[in-house]
Amino acid sequence: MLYSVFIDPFVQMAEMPDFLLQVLWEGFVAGVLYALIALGFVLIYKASGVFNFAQGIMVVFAGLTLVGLHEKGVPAYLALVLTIGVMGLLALAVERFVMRPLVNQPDIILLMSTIGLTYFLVGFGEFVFGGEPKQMITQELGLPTGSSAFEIGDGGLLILQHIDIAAAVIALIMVGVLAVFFNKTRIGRALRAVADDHQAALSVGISLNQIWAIVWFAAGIVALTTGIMWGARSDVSFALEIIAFKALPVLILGGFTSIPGAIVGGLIIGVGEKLGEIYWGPLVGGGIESWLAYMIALIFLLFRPQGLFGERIIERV
Amino acid sequence: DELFVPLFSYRTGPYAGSGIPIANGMHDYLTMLNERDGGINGVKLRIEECETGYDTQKGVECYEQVKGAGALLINPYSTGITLQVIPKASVDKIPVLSMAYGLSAAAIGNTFPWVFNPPDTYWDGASAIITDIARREGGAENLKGKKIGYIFLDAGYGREAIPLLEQLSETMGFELLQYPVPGKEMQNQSSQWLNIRRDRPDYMVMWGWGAMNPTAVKEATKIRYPMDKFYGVWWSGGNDDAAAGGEDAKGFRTLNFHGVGSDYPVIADIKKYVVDAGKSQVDPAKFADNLYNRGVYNSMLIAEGIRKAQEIAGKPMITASDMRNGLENLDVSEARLKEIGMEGFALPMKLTCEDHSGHHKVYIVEWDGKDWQKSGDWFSPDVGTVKPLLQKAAEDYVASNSPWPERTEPCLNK
Amino acid sequence: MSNRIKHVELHVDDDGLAPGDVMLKLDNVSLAFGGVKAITDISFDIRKGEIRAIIGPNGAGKTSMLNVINGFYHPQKGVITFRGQARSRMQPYEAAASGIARTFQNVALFKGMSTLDNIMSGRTLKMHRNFFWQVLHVGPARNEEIEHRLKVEEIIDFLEIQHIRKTPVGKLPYGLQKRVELGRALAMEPDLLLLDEPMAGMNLEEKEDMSRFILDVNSQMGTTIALIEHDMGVVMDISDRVVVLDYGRKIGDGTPDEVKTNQDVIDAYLGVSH
Amino acid sequence: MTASASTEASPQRNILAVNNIEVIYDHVILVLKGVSLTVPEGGIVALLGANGAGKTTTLKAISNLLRSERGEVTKGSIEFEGARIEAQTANELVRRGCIQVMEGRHCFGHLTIEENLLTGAFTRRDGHAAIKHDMEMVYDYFPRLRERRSSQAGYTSGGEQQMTAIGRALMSRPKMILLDEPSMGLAPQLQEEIFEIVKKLNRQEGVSFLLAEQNTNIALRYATYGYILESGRIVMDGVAKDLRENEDVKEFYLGVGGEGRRSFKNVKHYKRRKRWLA
Amino acid sequence: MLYRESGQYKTSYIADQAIFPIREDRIGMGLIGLAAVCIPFFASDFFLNAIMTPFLILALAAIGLNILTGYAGQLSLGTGAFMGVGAYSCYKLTSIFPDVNIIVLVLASGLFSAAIGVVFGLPSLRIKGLYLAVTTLAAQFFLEWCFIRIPWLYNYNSSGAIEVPERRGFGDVILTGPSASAMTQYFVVLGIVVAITLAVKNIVRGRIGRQWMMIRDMDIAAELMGVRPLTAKLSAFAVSSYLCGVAGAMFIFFYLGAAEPSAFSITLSFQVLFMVILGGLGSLVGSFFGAAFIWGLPIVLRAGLPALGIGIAAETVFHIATMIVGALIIFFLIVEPHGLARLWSLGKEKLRVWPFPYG
Ligand SMILES: Nc1ncnc2c1ncn2[C@@H]1O[C@H](COP(=O)(O)OP(=O)(O)OP(=O)(O)O)[C@@H](O)[C@H]1O
Ligand SMILES: Nc1ncnc2c1ncn2[C@@H]1O[C@H](COP(=O)(O)OP(=O)(O)OP(=O)(O)O)[C@@H](O)[C@H]1O
Ligand SMILES: [Mg+2]
Ligand SMILES: [Mg+2]
Repeated sequence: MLYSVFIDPFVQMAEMPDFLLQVLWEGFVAGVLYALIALGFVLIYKASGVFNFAQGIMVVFAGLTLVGLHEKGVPAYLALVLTIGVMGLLALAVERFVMRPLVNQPDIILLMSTIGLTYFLVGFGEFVFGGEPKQMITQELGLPTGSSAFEIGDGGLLILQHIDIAAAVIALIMVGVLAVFFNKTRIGRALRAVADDHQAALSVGISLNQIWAIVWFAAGIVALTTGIMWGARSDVSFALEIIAFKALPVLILGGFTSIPGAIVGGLIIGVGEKLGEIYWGPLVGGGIESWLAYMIALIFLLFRPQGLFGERIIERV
Repeated sequence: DELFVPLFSYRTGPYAGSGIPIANGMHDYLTMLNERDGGINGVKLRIEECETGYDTQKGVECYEQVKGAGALLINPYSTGITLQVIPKASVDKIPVLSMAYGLSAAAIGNTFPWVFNPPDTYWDGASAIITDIARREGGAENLKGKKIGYIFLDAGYGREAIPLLEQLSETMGFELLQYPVPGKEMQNQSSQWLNIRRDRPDYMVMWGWGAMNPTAVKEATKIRYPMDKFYGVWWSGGNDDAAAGGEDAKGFRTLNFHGVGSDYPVIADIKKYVVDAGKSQVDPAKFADNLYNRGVYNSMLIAEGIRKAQEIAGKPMITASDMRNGLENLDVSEARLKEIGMEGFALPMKLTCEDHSGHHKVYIVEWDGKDWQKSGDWFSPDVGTVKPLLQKAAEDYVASNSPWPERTEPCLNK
Repeated sequence: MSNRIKHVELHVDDDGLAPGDVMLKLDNVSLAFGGVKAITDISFDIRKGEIRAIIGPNGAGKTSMLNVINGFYHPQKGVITFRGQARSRMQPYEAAASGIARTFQNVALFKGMSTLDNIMSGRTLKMHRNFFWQVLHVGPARNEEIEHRLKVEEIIDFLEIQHIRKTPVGKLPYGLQKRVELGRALAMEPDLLLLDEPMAGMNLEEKEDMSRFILDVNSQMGTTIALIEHDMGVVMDISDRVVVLDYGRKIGDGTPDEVKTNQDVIDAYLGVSH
Repeated sequence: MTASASTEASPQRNILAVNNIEVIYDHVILVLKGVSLTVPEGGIVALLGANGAGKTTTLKAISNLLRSERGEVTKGSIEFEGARIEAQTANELVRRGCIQVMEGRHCFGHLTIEENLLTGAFTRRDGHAAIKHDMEMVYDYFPRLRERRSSQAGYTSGGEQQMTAIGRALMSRPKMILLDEPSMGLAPQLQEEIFEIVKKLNRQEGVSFLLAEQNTNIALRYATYGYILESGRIVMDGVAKDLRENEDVKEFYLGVGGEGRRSFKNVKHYKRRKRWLA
Repeated sequence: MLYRESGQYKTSYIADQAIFPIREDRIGMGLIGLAAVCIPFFASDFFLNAIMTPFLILALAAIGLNILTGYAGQLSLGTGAFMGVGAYSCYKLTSIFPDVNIIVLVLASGLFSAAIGVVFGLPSLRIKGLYLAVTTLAAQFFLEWCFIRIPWLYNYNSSGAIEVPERRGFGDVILTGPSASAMTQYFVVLGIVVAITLAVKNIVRGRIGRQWMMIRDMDIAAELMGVRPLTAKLSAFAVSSYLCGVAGAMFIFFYLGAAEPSAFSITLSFQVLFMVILGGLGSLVGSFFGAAFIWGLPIVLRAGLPALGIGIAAETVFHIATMIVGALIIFFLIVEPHGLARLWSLGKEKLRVWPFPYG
């Protein structure tokens, strides 16, 4: 028993190093994609203290819009531009009709409003584009397809999908740009202020309307990127929305307010759950991936209740 | 007056990808009958879809809704919903037609007088796939020591085939490896396929649905699994499912029990009376693809059931319990197929009081990179193995659901 | 609403201390947060029955001192003796159980509850009926509720806040919130009551009212009071002894008059002598 | 309305004019029942009144923060520099030069003191150097803040937070400041200092002030004009000097009856009634 | 003045603490009670089966979650799984004790989910707010996994689903199983829900409820006033999970009749959460409003929309219903963030000052 838990998995790892590498790579890629979803959450949370439940559906919505437009005959790049436009409009609408009237309300109310938004977008998206899964227009967008295989040791094989490499690169660039933007600029500080206290932020002249429009737009762009990358792996369909839950442990691990946290959290979860599922999962019948991420996050939390990079929860009287 | 035929369908949610073509096919065939023949024997059909989203809870709701409205039969289109409504329908006396899905044991007509699962049960499907594998290996004895992987949607549907596969693995001596895919992880199967890569099964069998199928096909091509050793049950045979893998998915094969393509008079009629008349929701590019045709086949069973019921009842307006008689006495002959424009589209089929499924012949279609192609001939599942197991499963069902009502419905085709 | 309770009942102590005995004693207590030394090496005591004021400039460590006393902060160094017993790391609820109640500088009322419920919440420690009686809400549980409700009504009458009994406290103006908070602390019938700037944000009249309440509590219920306040008029008038902090250190301790003339205190805090 | 009558006569230009506003919370709770007041350009006006009189509500109505509390101005008008502002957003008002220091500090808990101050300069466009200069100025006013500049505001003491809130408002270089209980929680010498700062900004830079303050004594010493608010109505207004002389104000707000300062020790045990309500 | 408190003096604290201190409220409740009893005699089976019964059951689950989230301030996304624990326990209990009255078993099954709730509530001592949500999500997904992976739970059925057996009680009335009548099931559910709601009302207005609210509103202050976070939080988890468990058991036994693990998925958790928030955090009536809205509205829309525009496709109805529900959620939050319950009491407030616009 102890052997199969503590030793055997490592023996297996050592026996097939190429496979271990492949597992790590798959975990890495999954982690990057989780991180992308989490990033969208972080942006909005940072800027308003709102946990944006709709981020997952925004991913689907953005992807569907892109593919849907293309299906209607719009050239790929033009469709991309138009989709960005649509996400901009969505940001404006959300700011105007959801966030603005709910200024200064408790977090949970804002959370609820984004759930309402989710319903609306699901209905609207399916109404316009139908419910069929659509294939991502990977090639048309000039994204790499295909894969490369590397020989490792004798007979070992590591297969890397080009699209996965592209996803990792794009995600890292995105995280970098956003991290700089939000930490080093005036807007960045204003965002954190807004998240702390809406009313005080208003009172010092921070324009919530403008800020929220900006971050929702940024989150929309992140959603679009995520949609393209996930879509390339499977299909663009509403089933993707469910994967967005995986962003939760990622977020919590990284800390709700940290952009680098999203990527670190994503990688820990991505790699952790792959290793767990492949090497330990069989001990209990497999399928543990569905909860392992949450357990990993939970264990981290017991030691750091605010996540790895999150802001300390202030307790003072 | 009209005959109320509710169709449970799902054009929304994670399973819409498979649900939409099916719903279109079912809907369009029945509409065609209305348009072309003015219904069946002069009675128009009232076709109403109830959107379930493949969600059992909504399915129950749909059931309650149509039950009150005088439904002729229930057509749940989800194994989960079928399992839910079987006990209810048996009490409410509404026949359930679960065509090639649902509870395999429901084939035992004496236990489940109100449930029908023609032309084949899942166990027939599983046995057919193993039969084909055995054929390719040059005989059942060569399966000994082989590894067969089973990747399935971890829900009532995917698990339905496991008892049979386990049984076969025991008798035939192959090793069965199971790879469950949780419903909410359908689009994220990299772990399962990593495991498959490590275990290197000789054959893969898939029981997938909705977004699970295209993702699996893609993942299989990614790990460079030999696609011609990758089998799907009939429900993994959507055109979009295989197309996700594109050229790389060439060789992927699934079971089938009806024609592919549009070269049949019945399909031409649907096009003429329904699609071209703007009465269908189908995307013209996807007209007559594999799952669409399956919907058509499903509706043919409904229509033929109604006809039979009318014949037995001796009047065109029938009730749900007449409908049960119709289905139980269903006998679609070669000649009848020809009459309804389905010659070559389907094989003749027949149900009896004892056997509500029929264990009919199936064949294999293979993906050529663009479309499904028939590969090989129609062949029979291993009925000798399947039947006794079904009998036992039905007994188990009765035992665990006691008091289960005795069959009181008379058997007319005796 | 009922006006049956005319008389505020006296709380009788049973800790065996006579008025004037040392009730709480701090010896060389130090507390630091990272680099910030909130309290450095402070010793002082609070005697039973007195009103003890703690004053000092902003950030001197006054609030931290109260936090140490009721167990919310744990000092790195020093000994705290309460009723003759040295206390090791004590959890806040244990402090509460041993008879220490307090109010807060930033009003810390239970925002979602009415005034009545807020004050009832002060009775938590005194209520014991178990879960099953509570579910039924008959007999003992109901009697208990009513018995404590009577007590709370006394306090409400005493603080003259009858009219806001059922108002959610979040909607009250600041001054009334402070008063409700005092009521909540009183409901605990504490032996030692810690008040953190109870009169901030009040106008003169309200401060007079508040002073009256504090004096009454002290004299009628015999409650020992430690009080932080920036209004020197109030402090000098109502307190028995004053301790002065600056930068976490004690710079003065004595009667109001002594403190008033202490040059260190004048330099660091008062600015001009009052 | 005595309030408007007396000010209309004055020849000075008003930077702020509140005309007969009514405020309702939650659609049902009427809090301000026709409040009018004016602040002349370069004036310091004090708004006095008991708990719950509606001072905070008045200030929030002016700075447009009511909406976020589910309150609304249902009647009357508010003008800043001659333009109607009721329909504007709070940040627009700050941009125009009117900023509020909110009651109860409202610091950004997770930001450091310095970052808090910088958010005050959010609307400014006059460059880094100018902002830096002003920050030094704030630190000179409140040396304590300089010591704690890199602490998270949420962990600082009440007084430190109050200083931060005031400093933050100063950072926006406003034309007018609405101060809600500025002296709350500050040590006595600092209270005096705050008002010195008010006076200095007023003299040197012509900043106008409207302050709601409980410490009537100080407030009336520094203010030029005062209004007294009771249960949502202005009950008295006048030049600060006159108010200080008023018998009622003396008794109820300044605590100096006929016989000099009363001791808190000997306060009477009965509720007195304010004469002007009679 | 159609509705007023004035003129109704309370002469004792007992009267003051009554659940409905105002006469108009008592009359209103009486009418609702009467309606609840009479409905089955007029309504169709569909209305009872698909709307009323699940509405009541989900309202109970919402009350359960409301205790945790609305009263004790601990956000939970694991309601679905806790309901599942109740359902599976009840299923096991019925097969172990086939002769015990099913209602007893339903009530007992809540104890199991209470125990599990306490275990998953332990981290709440250290983890707060949205962060706590992840612990409950862990519970949700872990338990869901158990429902699939532990065949003992569903008696090794090959389908992995549980089927409700037929059980009789109260003489020979069929209570569960496919042959039970809609009316019987409705009345059983109504009885259980009303009884439990009253018990919960008693808890929340007493000491225990106040402790929960203290922890919710300001945990530090609560602790400084003598509330032990451990007991307060865990008791909230226990009571909350108990109610969810009972609701889960009823959901299967009196409504669905059979269930696969996916019946207790995260979707259900969210659905219940919507009910709580939309109805009003910390309000028991609110839970009923919320449940009626979230459960009833889509069904009514789906049934009603086709009647308006003839010939809308089923899925279009579905899409439009989804959109409307989403938009209405946002709309109601904007009108009144504190939920329908608050809207209700504001409405009463308006009536009180009527005919004046405000008082
Ligand atoms: N939890 C903490 N973490 C970090 N620093 C703290 C903490 N608590 C207090 N401090 C610091 O300790 C010092 C003393 O704070 P304290 O609140 O005790 O002051 P105070 O005397 O009450 O001041 P005031 O009169 O302004 O309320 C302050 O500089 C404060 O910033
Ligand atoms: N958000 C709110 N909802 C409902 N009523 C409110 C709200 N805020 C304040 N009130 C009510 O408005 C009245 C005026 O309150 P306000 O805060 O303006 O008084 P104030 O004069 O500033 O008092 P203080 O000196 O105590 O700060 C009070 O009776 C209060 O109960
Ligand atoms: Mg302090
Ligand atoms: Mg105020």
